[in-house]
Amino acid sequence: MKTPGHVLAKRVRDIAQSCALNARSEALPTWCPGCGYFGIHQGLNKCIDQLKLPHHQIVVVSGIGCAGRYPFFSHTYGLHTVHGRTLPVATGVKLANPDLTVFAIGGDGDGLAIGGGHLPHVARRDIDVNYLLFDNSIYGLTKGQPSPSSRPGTITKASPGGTSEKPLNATLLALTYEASFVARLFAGDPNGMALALREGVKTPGFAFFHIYTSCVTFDKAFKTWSNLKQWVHPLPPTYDPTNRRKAFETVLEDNFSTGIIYRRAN
Amino acid sequence: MPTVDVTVEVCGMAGDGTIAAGAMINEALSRGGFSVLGFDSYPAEIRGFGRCVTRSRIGSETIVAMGTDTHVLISLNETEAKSRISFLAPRSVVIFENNPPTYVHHDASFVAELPPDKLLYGMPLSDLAAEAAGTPRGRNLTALGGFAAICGVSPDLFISVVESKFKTKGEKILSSNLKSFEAGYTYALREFSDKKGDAIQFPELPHNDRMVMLSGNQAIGMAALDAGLKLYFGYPITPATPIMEFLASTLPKQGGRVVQMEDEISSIGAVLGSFYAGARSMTATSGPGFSLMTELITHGVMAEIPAVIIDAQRGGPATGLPTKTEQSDLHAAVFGGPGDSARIVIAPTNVSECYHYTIKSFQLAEKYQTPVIVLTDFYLDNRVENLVMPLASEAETRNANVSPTGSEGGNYKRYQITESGISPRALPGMEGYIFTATGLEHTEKGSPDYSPEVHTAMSEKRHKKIAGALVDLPKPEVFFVEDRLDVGVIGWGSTFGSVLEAVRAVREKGCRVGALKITSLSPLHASLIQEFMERCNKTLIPELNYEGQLANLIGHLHHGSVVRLNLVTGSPFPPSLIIRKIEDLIDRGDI
Amino acid sequence: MARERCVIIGNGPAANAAAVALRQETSELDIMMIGEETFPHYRPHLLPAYVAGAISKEDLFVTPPSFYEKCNIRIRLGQRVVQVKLDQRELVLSHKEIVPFDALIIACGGRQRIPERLQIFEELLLTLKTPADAQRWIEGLKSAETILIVGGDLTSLSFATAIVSAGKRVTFMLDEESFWPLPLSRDLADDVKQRLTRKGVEIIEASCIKRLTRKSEDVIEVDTDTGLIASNLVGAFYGLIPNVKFLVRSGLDVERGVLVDENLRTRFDLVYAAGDCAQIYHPELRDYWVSIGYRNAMEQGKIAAQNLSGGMISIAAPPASIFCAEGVMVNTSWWMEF
Amino acid sequence: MDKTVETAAYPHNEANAQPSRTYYSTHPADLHYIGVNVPCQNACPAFTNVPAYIRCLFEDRNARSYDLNRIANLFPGVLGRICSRPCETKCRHGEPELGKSVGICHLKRSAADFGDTAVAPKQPTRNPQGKNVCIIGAGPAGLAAGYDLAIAGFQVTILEALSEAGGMLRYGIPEFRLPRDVLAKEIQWVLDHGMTLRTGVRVGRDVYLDDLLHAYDAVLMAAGCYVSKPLEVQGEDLPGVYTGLRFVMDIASGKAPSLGNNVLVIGAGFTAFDCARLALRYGASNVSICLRATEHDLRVADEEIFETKREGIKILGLMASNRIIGVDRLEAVEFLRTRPTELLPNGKRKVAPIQQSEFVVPCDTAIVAIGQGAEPLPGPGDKDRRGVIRIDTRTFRSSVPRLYGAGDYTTGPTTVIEAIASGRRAAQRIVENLAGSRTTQWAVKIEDANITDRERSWDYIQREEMPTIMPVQARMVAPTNEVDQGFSPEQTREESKRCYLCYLHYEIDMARCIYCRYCIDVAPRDCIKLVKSVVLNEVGAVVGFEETKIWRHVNAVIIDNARCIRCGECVRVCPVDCISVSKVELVQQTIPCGGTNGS
Repeated sequence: MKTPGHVLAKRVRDIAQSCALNARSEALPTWCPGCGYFGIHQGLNKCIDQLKLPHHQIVVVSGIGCAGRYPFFSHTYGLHTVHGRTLPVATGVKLANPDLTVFAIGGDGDGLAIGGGHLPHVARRDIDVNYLLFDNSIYGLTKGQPSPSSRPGTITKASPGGTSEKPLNATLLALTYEASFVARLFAGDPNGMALALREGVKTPGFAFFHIYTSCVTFDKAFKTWSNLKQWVHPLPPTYDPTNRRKAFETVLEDNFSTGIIYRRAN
Repeated sequence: MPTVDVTVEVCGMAGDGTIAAGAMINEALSRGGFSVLGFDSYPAEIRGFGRCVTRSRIGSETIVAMGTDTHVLISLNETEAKSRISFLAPRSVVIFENNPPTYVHHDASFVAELPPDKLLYGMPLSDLAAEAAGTPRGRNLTALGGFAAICGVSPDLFISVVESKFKTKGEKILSSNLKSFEAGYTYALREFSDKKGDAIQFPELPHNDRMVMLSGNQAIGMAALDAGLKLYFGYPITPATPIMEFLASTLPKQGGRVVQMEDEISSIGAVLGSFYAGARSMTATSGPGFSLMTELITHGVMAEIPAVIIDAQRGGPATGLPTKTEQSDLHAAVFGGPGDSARIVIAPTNVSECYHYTIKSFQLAEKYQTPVIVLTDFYLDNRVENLVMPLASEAETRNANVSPTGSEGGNYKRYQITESGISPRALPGMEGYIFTATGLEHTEKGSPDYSPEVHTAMSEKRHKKIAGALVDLPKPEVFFVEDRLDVGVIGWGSTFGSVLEAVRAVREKGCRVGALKITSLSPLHASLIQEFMERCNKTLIPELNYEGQLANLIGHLHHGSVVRLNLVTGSPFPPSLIIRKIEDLIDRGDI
Repeated sequence: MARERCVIIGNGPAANAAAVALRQETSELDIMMIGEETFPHYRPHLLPAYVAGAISKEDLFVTPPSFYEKCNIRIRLGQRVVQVKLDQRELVLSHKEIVPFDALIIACGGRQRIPERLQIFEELLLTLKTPADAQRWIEGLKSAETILIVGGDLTSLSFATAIVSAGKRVTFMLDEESFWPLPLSRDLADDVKQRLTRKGVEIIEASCIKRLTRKSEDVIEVDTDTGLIASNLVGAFYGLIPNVKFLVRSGLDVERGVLVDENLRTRFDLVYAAGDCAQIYHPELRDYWVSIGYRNAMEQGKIAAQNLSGGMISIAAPPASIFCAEGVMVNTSWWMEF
Repeated sequence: MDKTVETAAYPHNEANAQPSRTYYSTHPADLHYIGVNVPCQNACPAFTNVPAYIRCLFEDRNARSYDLNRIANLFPGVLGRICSRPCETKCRHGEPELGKSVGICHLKRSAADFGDTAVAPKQPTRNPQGKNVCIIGAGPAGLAAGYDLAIAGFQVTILEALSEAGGMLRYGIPEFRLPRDVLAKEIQWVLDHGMTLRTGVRVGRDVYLDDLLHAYDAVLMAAGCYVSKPLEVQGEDLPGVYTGLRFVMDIASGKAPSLGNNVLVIGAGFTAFDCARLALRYGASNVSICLRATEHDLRVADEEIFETKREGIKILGLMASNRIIGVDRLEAVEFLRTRPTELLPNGKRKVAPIQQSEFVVPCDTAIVAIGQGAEPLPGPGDKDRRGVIRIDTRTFRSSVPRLYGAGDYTTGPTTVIEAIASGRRAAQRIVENLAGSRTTQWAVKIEDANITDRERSWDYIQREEMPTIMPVQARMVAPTNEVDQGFSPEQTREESKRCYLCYLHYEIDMARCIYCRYCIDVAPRDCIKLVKSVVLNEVGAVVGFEETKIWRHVNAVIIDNARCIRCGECVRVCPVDCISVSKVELVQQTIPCGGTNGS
């Protein structure tokens, strides 16, 4: 019920007391206001909170790009690496200390372009790393160039005539590479994201989270908030994520269904 | 007791058992109490066509280098052996197949080309082996039998080597090999009794079972094991692959894991990741792979994450000469990568140092929280030396992490600026020390900061830290200390053995020469090097590269006296060239 | 310990005199001047001569920018103070910057006054207070032949004579608001009339202006109770009023100007007002007066600075130059200067 | 074949599509919310729902706009001209960085000008109670009280001493500010609710209070303040010295005074300004208003000060009258200079006369308009030193049972809107006491609202100026000419756009918020905050926020409705649609017969 006054106050107080979001660092994120990454941040924080993971047992490994800044805003151990190398580094961290919960974080440029070669191998090795691919189809930190997931015809300063390349479908890739857990999520839905993240973290082996998000600064045409909100929709409740064949069908037919696409049946 | 210094070569085609034969010679003579240094060369195409040559230098006194001349050539393939003729010393022994399956035109005949002074020992190797063991595949052992008989090596040495080598492969194979060896030994003893005494004879020395033959790569692998390595990440590349292979078979036994990664970038990435998380890990590569690693190495520098990287140098640039030796990655190791990225680079000069410096590199990496690069080269990696089984002391393997003490509360500064530049490093899982390691310039607490003040202070911190590591790094070692030298020769890496041998030889002629061994290439003990150079009228720096990369590094320390001697033949530095150069310098009288 | 900061609001004669005097007193003080105009310190009384072309623009300016550097005085021009928070001892500038101060001298001067009844015609009227105003006059005079001057302060007198000598036809309308803040007495009117006529200015009398209308691109018609007057330009010279609106809710006593005592102190510690914006209560007069004019302002600026530095100097009140206007005594040095 | 794009909207969008709901709350925290966040409505003594009526004007629902006004203040046409506008000083648009307050009062007049004023009187909310109430005084307080009592089912009789109803509205406010037809119409509407008005009946002369107390179940004193305060200086009774009230009432009754050229008005209130402007209209040529403090301390609206000056009246400050000089007739006034001293918490400036600073201002007429007091009455009850019955301003009761008081009579001179509010509140107390239960209560009505259609550019519209008769000389042609001409429909629409509609409440749903700060980025001012905790007062209302710049301490992103200018930018950019808008209004709820008697 929306009421001002005491009801509002009570709600704020409840949130303050729940300390729900302690997995944040002290520094205010430097992402542009409105950035979808905030939603992912919120989702991951909720997941950490709900799973009651001790913060010092978490390592967030990130690459370069706006997503690379993630560890600075997270009250966890962080390792901000070089461009594209998130997964190998995360592999090292996880193998070195299997007690740690490792999140690898990178954007679509980091994970599909320069670092695209690592994805199949980490999936193949089935390292128990949780990889969050922030897919906004644009290079944000370098001020707006097309990325491997940009749709054809993307016009940027680096592609004034529009791109001609086909976009990569990260979910499909992960599915093809036989990741143990594949989810497709939406940055605007932190609660749904937290749910899927929880499941992914609990699943042993490589978990891949393909997260649609928006760059409010450099993408005014494609993955805008309003478009994403229109496009994105949850998988039907009857969907069986353990059926890999069905998962392929779903992903091939529908680019925007969200939820747990595939999980290896135990 | 007569001294002996003999170089034995086995030459054959891939598949002839050449390498195995060479290894057995090394092992046998090592057990026989000799100092052995072996070095093989083989083609990049592992099972394809191509020449294999093993060289073993065997001496009654310590061998520090591979010589130029060959005294005994055991040919398992005459077409290939032709190329070795020019290396043969006067009156050297040539053992060869004298009943090959096909006829050879004289244009192509090995024997036809042998100079007349050579002592020829033709043997029907294939026939002997087939007769003794039912298969000609043991003909390399038959040849070894011949070698033992001709050069007066006790067959028991070879028999014990064969036994230890083949005992795991079953009685049948062992006896087949022993029979092949014995057939050759008996044949030679019988057939060449009339020439007895012509050939070089090995004296009988006290046997030494404590000695083992180790290659540089094996030493590195063993060092890593002894250092408590937990994870190895690598990508196949000549000449570093043997390290991975060695560890793949040994590391799991002590609870570790070898992961063959998808490339060198991921290898170093994973190494940084596991060091970040507190586990000792390592990768080994060669020039092409090393160049891929440079970005992440500098990330280790910036983020102050330890790492141990073996760069086994080979001929370059690019793919270059994958199976040839060269010392041309020095600049890349010391300087390679973006920015002012000071790091520690050490280069062992022999197999023993390979072991000890690799172990040391883990401590250095941990203590100074920076990548440590161990520079070896094809020659050092693959050469075998006999040495007492190295054993690391407890002090050498001790964990050198500088951990934060006490509870800093929420105020832990991962990159705290300290007197030494070393900041206490927390590991994930430690409560109360959460931080983010980053390759961005950062404040003491690790937040990104590009301000001039911070970058200046942090650059200074990192460089000060590396400079401070000098105290823990092996000092340059002076050989033949004298107040004044006509020529001082400075060597590094695998070349230093050649330097030492050359200096030793020239000194025997009464010249005032000395040698300096540099093993710490970054940071440099500049004052010690300078002091040495000042005592020399001329400083000679022989290196296996074109540019004179060490000379570039230290040349400025003493103007005007540095003479470079560069060689890019892909082979180890022959001491003879150095001797000639020293003598030239002295003869020219401009000293 | 941080150096004490003195902020001077204004960049006119009082402000500049105060800054210089302060600097002479001590080098241990950070002095910052904040002026709303973008012009460096100039002589407003020379503006008529400048408009008439008698002097060059450079002659208007008193001090070069290097002067402030030399004196270690920080000068900020084109920046407006919108609020003074005396409790926090902070100023708020229009761009929302907060400037702390330990001591404050308010010397923000006056601005051209337009009577309330003429304010809706403001865009048809030219004034002459700043070099920017002067520039508008110079532009206008290029094509104008006839100029009507309404109101009438001392600037207008020198201005009228200056442009007459530049060959323009000048009509001077004396109305009831003329010579504000002085009441237009018969004697004063006659005196002015005589002086102006002698110099070639035509005088008309009317009690008030009803309306101004732009008839064409260059003709403005003035509807007065005694008839219509058409002219190319209309200049409004109704004197200056202290520029103190921004201080009204600050806690300072503000009436016409900032109320200060004879030492130029306000009721707040280390806060002074000087120059055209100060309304001084003088115990000898037992009354308030505001002071208008370049020399007075300089004098007051200096005194404020000296008192701020520990002095106890009272402002002298030369009775001869004090007039009563709308219940306030006015001390005009410019009247003497004319 | 491409099914992907046409799929259903993401579920959280449905949050805004929920059916509209309405809640009423009487929780003190919610009432506090109104106080802080709808400053105009809260500032209005009668709690006029300002945003709502301005919004109606924008939507061209003028009749509703008028009605919304009349519900609260009964006299929109009157107040739209002469209200003291406490709302405008609180209007958020008038905060320093935001420009000028909305012309709330002018818009009220527009509601009266364009709305349908001929609304039928309301029916009583209860059956006749069989009880009667007598109200003494047909001024704003008396009429307002009568209205509420009549609605509540009482028999109401109003006694008026003067010849017509309206009190100060008719006799104290000059016609050039308030045309008599407007006044008459609105008074008539109130009277049409079934009251008996008896004019020319003065209590204490024609009837006696004791008798009234016998005849009626309750008596309400709403006789206003008609006794002028004296200056208490020498010479005050000389011919040529008027009291402000006398002067104004004389003119209102058609007696034109002779003034001479030079008139001094002594006083600082509305009456002083009315007197000065009337003096100018009745022949004076040189009129000055003399203030003890300064122009800046005046409580009179800036617009009125400006109009006054524009008409040529001088405003002189820092002078206190010391003596009135003249032999048979006033010749001059002697003043002392004053010095401002402390600033009182209520914003008034205290001044102290400076001894021996006398100066003399010659004049032909002096009008002393420094205030009025209530008239002493013979009769029972506790009285003050002047003989005026004491009334508790909270309970509206006197020491005499069934004798109540309201309006200026109880408080001293205030404003029309305060008198109306006072009358209505007193009526509620009477109803409560006579009927045993309240008929109405104030409640906060909260309902879902659609996003505002306000455009950000509207925030930059300049305040519309009230068109007046120009040139100034034309105003003087007939002294009764209304100076303010009223807004045109276009001006009304433009000005109505300026209202921020503070009755809209913007709230971020923290459960869905992703803390992306987009809203903060587009916010026009620091109205959205990163908050660690909220500060609550004893009733649980939000009274402050503990802001933080430390990310892990940011528990919520909160819209500070007290800073919010309702521009809607945050709602438009919110990526996850977690900002909702609800409409929050203070409304008077009718309690059905036998309803709750709670708070």
